[in-house]
Amino acid sequence: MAKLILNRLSKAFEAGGRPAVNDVSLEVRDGGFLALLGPSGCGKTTVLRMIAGFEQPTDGSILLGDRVLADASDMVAPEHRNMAMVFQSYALWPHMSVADNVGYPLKVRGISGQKREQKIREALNAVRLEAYADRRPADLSGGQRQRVALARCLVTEPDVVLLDEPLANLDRHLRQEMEETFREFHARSGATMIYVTHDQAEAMALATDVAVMSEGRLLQVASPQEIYARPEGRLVGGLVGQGAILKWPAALLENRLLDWDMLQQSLSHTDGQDCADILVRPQDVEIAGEGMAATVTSVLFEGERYALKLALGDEQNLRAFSRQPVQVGDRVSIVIRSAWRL
Amino acid sequence: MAKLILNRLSKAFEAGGRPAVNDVSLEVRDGGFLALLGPSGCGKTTVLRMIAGFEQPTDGSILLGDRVLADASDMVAPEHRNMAMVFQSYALWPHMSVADNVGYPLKVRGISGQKREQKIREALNAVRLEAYADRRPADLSGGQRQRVALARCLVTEPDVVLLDEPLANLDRHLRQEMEETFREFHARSGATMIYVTHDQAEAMALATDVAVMSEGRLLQVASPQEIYARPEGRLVGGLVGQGAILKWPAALLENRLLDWDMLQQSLSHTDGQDCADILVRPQDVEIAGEGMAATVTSVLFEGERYALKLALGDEQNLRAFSRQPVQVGDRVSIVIRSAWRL
Amino acid sequence: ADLVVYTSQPNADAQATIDGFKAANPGVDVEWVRDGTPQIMAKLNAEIAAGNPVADVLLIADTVTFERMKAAGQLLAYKSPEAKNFDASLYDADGYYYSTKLITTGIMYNTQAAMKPTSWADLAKPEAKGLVTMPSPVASGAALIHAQTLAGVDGLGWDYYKDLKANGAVAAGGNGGVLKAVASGEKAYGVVVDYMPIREKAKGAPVEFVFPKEGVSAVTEPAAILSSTKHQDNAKKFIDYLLSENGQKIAAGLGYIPARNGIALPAGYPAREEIKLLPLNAADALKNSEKDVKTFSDIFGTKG
Amino acid sequence: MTGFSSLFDGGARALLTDPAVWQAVYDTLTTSFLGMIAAVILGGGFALLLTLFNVRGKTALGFLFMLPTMIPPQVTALSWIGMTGPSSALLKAIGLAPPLGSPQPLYSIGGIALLYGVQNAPLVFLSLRAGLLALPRDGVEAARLSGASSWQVLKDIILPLSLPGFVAGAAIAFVSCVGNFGIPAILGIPASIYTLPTLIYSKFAAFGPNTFADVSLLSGLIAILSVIGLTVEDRVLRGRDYRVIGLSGQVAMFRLGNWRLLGELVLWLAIFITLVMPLTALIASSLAPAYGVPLTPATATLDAYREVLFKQTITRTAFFNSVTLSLTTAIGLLVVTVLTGYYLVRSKSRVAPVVSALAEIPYALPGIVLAVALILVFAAPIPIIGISIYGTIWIILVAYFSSFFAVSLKPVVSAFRQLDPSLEEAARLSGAGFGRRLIDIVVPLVAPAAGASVILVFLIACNELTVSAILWSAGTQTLGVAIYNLDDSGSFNLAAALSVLVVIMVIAMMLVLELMAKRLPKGVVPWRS
Ligand SMILES: Nc1ncnc2c1ncn2[C@@H]1O[C@H](COP(=O)(O)OP(=O)(O)OP(=O)(O)O)[C@@H](O)[C@H]1O
Ligand SMILES: Nc1ncnc2c1ncn2[C@@H]1O[C@H](COP(=O)(O)OP(=O)(O)OP(=O)(O)O)[C@@H](O)[C@H]1O
Ligand SMILES: [Fe+3]
Ligand SMILES: [Mg+2]
Ligand SMILES: [Mg+2]
Repeated sequence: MAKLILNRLSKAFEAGGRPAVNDVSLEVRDGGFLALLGPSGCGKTTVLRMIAGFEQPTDGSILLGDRVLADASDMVAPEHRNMAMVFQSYALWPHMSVADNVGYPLKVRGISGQKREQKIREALNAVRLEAYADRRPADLSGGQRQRVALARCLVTEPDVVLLDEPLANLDRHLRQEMEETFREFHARSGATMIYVTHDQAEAMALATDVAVMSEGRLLQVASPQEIYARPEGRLVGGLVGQGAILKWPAALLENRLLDWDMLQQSLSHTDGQDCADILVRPQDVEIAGEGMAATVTSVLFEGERYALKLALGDEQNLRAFSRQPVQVGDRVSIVIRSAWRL
Repeated sequence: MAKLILNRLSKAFEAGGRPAVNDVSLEVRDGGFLALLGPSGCGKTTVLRMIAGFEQPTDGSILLGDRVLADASDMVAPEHRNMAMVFQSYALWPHMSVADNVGYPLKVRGISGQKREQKIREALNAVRLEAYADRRPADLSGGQRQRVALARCLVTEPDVVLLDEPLANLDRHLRQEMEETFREFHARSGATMIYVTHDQAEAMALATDVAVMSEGRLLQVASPQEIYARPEGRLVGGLVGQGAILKWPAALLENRLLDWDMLQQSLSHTDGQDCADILVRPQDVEIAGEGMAATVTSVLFEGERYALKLALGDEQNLRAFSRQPVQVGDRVSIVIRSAWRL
Repeated sequence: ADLVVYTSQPNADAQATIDGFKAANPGVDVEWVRDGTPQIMAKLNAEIAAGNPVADVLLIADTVTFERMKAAGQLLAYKSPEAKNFDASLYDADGYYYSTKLITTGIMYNTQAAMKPTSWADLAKPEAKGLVTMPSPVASGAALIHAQTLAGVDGLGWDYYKDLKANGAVAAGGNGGVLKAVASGEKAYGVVVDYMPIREKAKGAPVEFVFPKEGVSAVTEPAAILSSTKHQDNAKKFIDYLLSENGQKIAAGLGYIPARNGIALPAGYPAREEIKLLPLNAADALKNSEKDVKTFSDIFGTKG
Repeated sequence: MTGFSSLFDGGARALLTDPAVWQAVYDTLTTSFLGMIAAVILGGGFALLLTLFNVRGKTALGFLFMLPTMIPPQVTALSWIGMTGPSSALLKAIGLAPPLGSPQPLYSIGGIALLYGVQNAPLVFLSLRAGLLALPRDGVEAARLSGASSWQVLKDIILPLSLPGFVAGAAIAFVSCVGNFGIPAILGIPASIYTLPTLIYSKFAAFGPNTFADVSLLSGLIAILSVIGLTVEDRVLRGRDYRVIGLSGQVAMFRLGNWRLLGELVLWLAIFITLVMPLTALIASSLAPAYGVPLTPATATLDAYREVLFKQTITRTAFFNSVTLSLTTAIGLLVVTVLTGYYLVRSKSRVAPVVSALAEIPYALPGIVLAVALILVFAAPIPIIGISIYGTIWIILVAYFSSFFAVSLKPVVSAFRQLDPSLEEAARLSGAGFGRRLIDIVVPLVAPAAGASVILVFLIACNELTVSAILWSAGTQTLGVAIYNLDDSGSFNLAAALSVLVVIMVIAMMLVLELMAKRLPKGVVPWRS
């Protein structure tokens, strides 16, 4: 197998319209696991569809190794790409039973009999649907359908696996199991995987690389740790993690990674001029005896803890966690343990 | 408006088959906001569909106030129930534009002209789709479709709003905005809301009551705080929060809420007999200098922190968080700050 | 096949004719195609236009068509030895076609009808108002000949048709339709070819057929050989057979008036001498046929 | 079709200034349009009630509803005339029979349209039903929850979404009304109402030097009419999206409540009028010794059956020919139409609409014209291979293929329009090439439409008259020809007996299909729910 390369890829659905994907260049190394993050409608599915061969790029090209899969004029048919995909809409075949849906890619590859049965069973086992092999997709629950789509995707040995929000309709436990399955599959098959998700924790936990898109453009590609710790620009900073972005006097902010001392110093040197954007993640906001004053504007119970919204004196907002219940309107003192200059 | 009562509700899709919903009794108070949690395939959608009037219960009844909406023999037609629903599959009408999809419930109610335009615009604003009013659903991204479904659901003033995983395909930011929208809508309209989700944080943050189902049965209904803090039984304990369930010597466990002292004492009184199930949530597991020995068996980066799986000496598993990177295979000492006897 | 016959005889009759021929000429493999005259002609003309007519022998309703074909050089002249037994008016002097039987057109009525018509004029009487139906010349060869014949009779003529129209008569479809309309009682009186009501009456249908006192028109269902035939010998044998005593007896047996002299008429018919045939000039009829169809159509509001 | 160009020469001016021609165009349009409306009401009503509502006895109703197509149109027309005329046993029984010779109400534009409707209703039924089965259930449910009454759901959601099927059905109905000969021949001519096909027929009857030119001109008019119809269809469907999003495969069911009994009554009444009445008339005439003889136990006879079954060798030939021809056409065309339909819907080429319009024209042309054109093309041996198919069964097959292409194509195209493209994409990514995909995914997904297409073509071809009437020769008679010839030559009872046998055969074949239903893809067998 080989590297998957997107080379200045663009796609506009209407000629002259705003492109859904705009000049995206990206390399996914052989056997890499790329998570694609971005707000709804930013072009993630469109990228996957171009990789799979369902949409022709209006510009740029897609390469697998040195084989050109698609460019604006030509395209390898999807059936010759040896890829697999979980569709956002599942795309199950209503006229086939669950087992037949899952077994279809095998059937097409001429695998039959015992071996096929075996593989289907394994795939259904992996998604916990052994008992549903003979059902029709229409008689399944939403999550069960999604799992059938998963099983179908993982039943063969594709070079590239495209996953479009494959776990969106599963509960947390299944999700964790499925993540485990992906990880195993990835390790075993060595396939290149591209994973679209809205769940950042999922993306971070699974991927070797994370790519962040917005409005059709690629903003940053990096390892999960890197992108979390060192996001580039407001957009990525705002997208990754639940951080709040504050305007902060820039005078003394020399480092990018800032601690409370630096922040405080900078604050005291306000000369009203330059402001920098700093990203403050809620887990770095500590409600402490001393520190800055803030007012609690909303409190949401999240089970493990309460998620707070805090208003600073200058109308800026901040998020924080608290394990103890707090009341809206409470005035608290906070310390920002760590922040990142964008 | 009035209380929504499910009275020993059952539904079997095949006569004699395993019921998808089994003897569920539940009251949702007028203007309540109930979150329905449960693993994939446990019957959540089926409950919603019965409330909406798409499926006839095989047993039991559904009442809104003293009006019987459905029982095994009779049924009020969905169009006479004044409810609204976001379908798991969105159920958009492909032949209508986004605006027409959203405006249809208004049209049916005979609202037209200026007022309708106005309402459609507001609803589309709320889901951030103003710019897409004239598109066809087929030309939207997955998350955009889901938002159209949301807008359509909230455009009228229904008595009961049924939401079937309405935010599954949205990114975190939109999700938070939408949650906000739900909260406002709920406060403003006073509608009774039933919300199916897999995201517990979402459920906890939004709902006044949480109901947990498993395999068609209702396990527990309580306020979010209550159900998080005091889950009943292994099933609910396992479902709510990411806790691990441990077998622990029961000798000295008198309270249900346990702290480290009690746990330790109990441990030292092992007489090999009685064991109790205790629920330990990861945030209550502290990696400390002293405490029990454990081995790290897996580490997942989640952005904010690392999620660890720990193996105790006796083959039991535990989850914990760590803000610092840890290596698989590390041996650590842990303290369980708090646990709950199931 | 050794011989292909296109005919507009009814199925059973055509089958009987062919069977008789085969019995007389064993070993000749005959194929035959049966359809209404217009369809047969459409088919044949298309074949001719395409340069490959399949038929060898044509056996269809009227001389007029054959006159036209003769003029177009589509027929083969053949002097049959059997011709001497036929009235000279019943075959073409040059041997291009031979009449095989007489099919007269007269009046049928439903036995429930109040008036029993005896003459063509009766159909224009008030008693028959709205109760008369007749075939249209555009759908039936016999009907055209009939109209042209009556048009030439003193005291009838086209005025007679105008009277009929004024009396609410309709002209539509072929003879089969007229038979059904009268037998079912939808109409009381019909202008129709003889053998149909006579046969149906024999089977018990509530109908009667009369030969009006002014006389009847007749078509003669001639047979002819196509000039393009590839089976000349067999075709000639077929013509001979049709005209032979044997062949004519079979026609009589089927309920038709045989054309050959000296053969007894089938049951249900009056003696041959009592049937008064109205005269018709075939050449004129051919020349005027399109004009006459138009005249008829204008009167009855039929198109074509 | 190359033969047609040769047909166009001269005489056009004379014909086009003939008011009779324009009157015929007008009458063709009005009867066809009204006939289409009637077919849509009848067939559409059945399709809606049987697929979406909880009426009982759906299988039986669906089964019986298919049968009227199998009764030759002339028979239907005659039995209706009989039923409403002076000799009507029914009317006599209730003392309402009109007196001898009273005007027949069916001899009118309305009568023709009514029978067109009855004859073509199953076309609409099958086509619409396939569309309805592709509807996603949740779309309907969402509308109901929005507060829409059943009527509003029907109007706003179901009909627009199944519009391709609906319009396809209406279009076939319209086009087949335009090209119908049997009904206006029997009902129109007595009232001096001429449609283009009957006009053409009469041109052939008075065969003259100008006939071919005239006929081709009239055929051109028919082609124009049907192309206009198709353009309207295209307009209606253009620019809309019918692709079902998400999972279809379950049909939403409406409850009729108190209306159910009424609905069922109406359905059975319709079956009674469209099937039982003409069929009874048919059986009665097959048992009667002669036309017009009152049928009593004493006069009833099975002679006609004896004659048809044992004496007439043509019967067996005709059955064999028609069944093989119809099956070959229906199944062969399915292969062609699936490919064409796929191309038409998926291709963005501008040629596509042209292809679809071309496909439609042969169906609208009266059989006689098509047949003559084929003779002109095929009477001489085919150039390169040197074989002549004229006079063989193959030319009829060719004629059937071109004539029924549209019937077969329409339902399939409309089903393709509704298909969620991602289903096929998923198959492609599974590695399935075009043929594979077609067989495994696409065809099963459009199964109801494919089934409708096969059954429609079979039913129509089995009874086909005008094309084979000109093209048949010895040994290649078809059932339609056999029945027509028997009828035309005055052997009404034989014709009726043969028709009854055909209906019995069709019922038998439908029963076989019913037995095989479990092994066929869901929705193929149209009367099963
Ligand atoms: N039409 C049907 N026929 C038969 N079984 C069905 C049908 N619909 C759902 N089921 C079964 O009923 C059970 C409950 O389904 P339901 O859709 O209510 O689950 P759910 O809780 O909504 O799950 P999910 O979270 O995956 O959407 C499932 O096991 C499903 O397979
Ligand atoms: N067929 C189409 N025609 C026109 N525009 C389209 C079409 N499909 C998608 N778009 C637009 O292109 C943009 C990108 O869509 P895409 O489906 O790639 O988004 P996405 O990142 O997958 O979003 P989501 O997370 O909501 O699924 C969206 O604004 C969408 O409205
Ligand atoms: Fe004739
Ligand atoms: Mg997407
Ligand atoms: Mg569900």
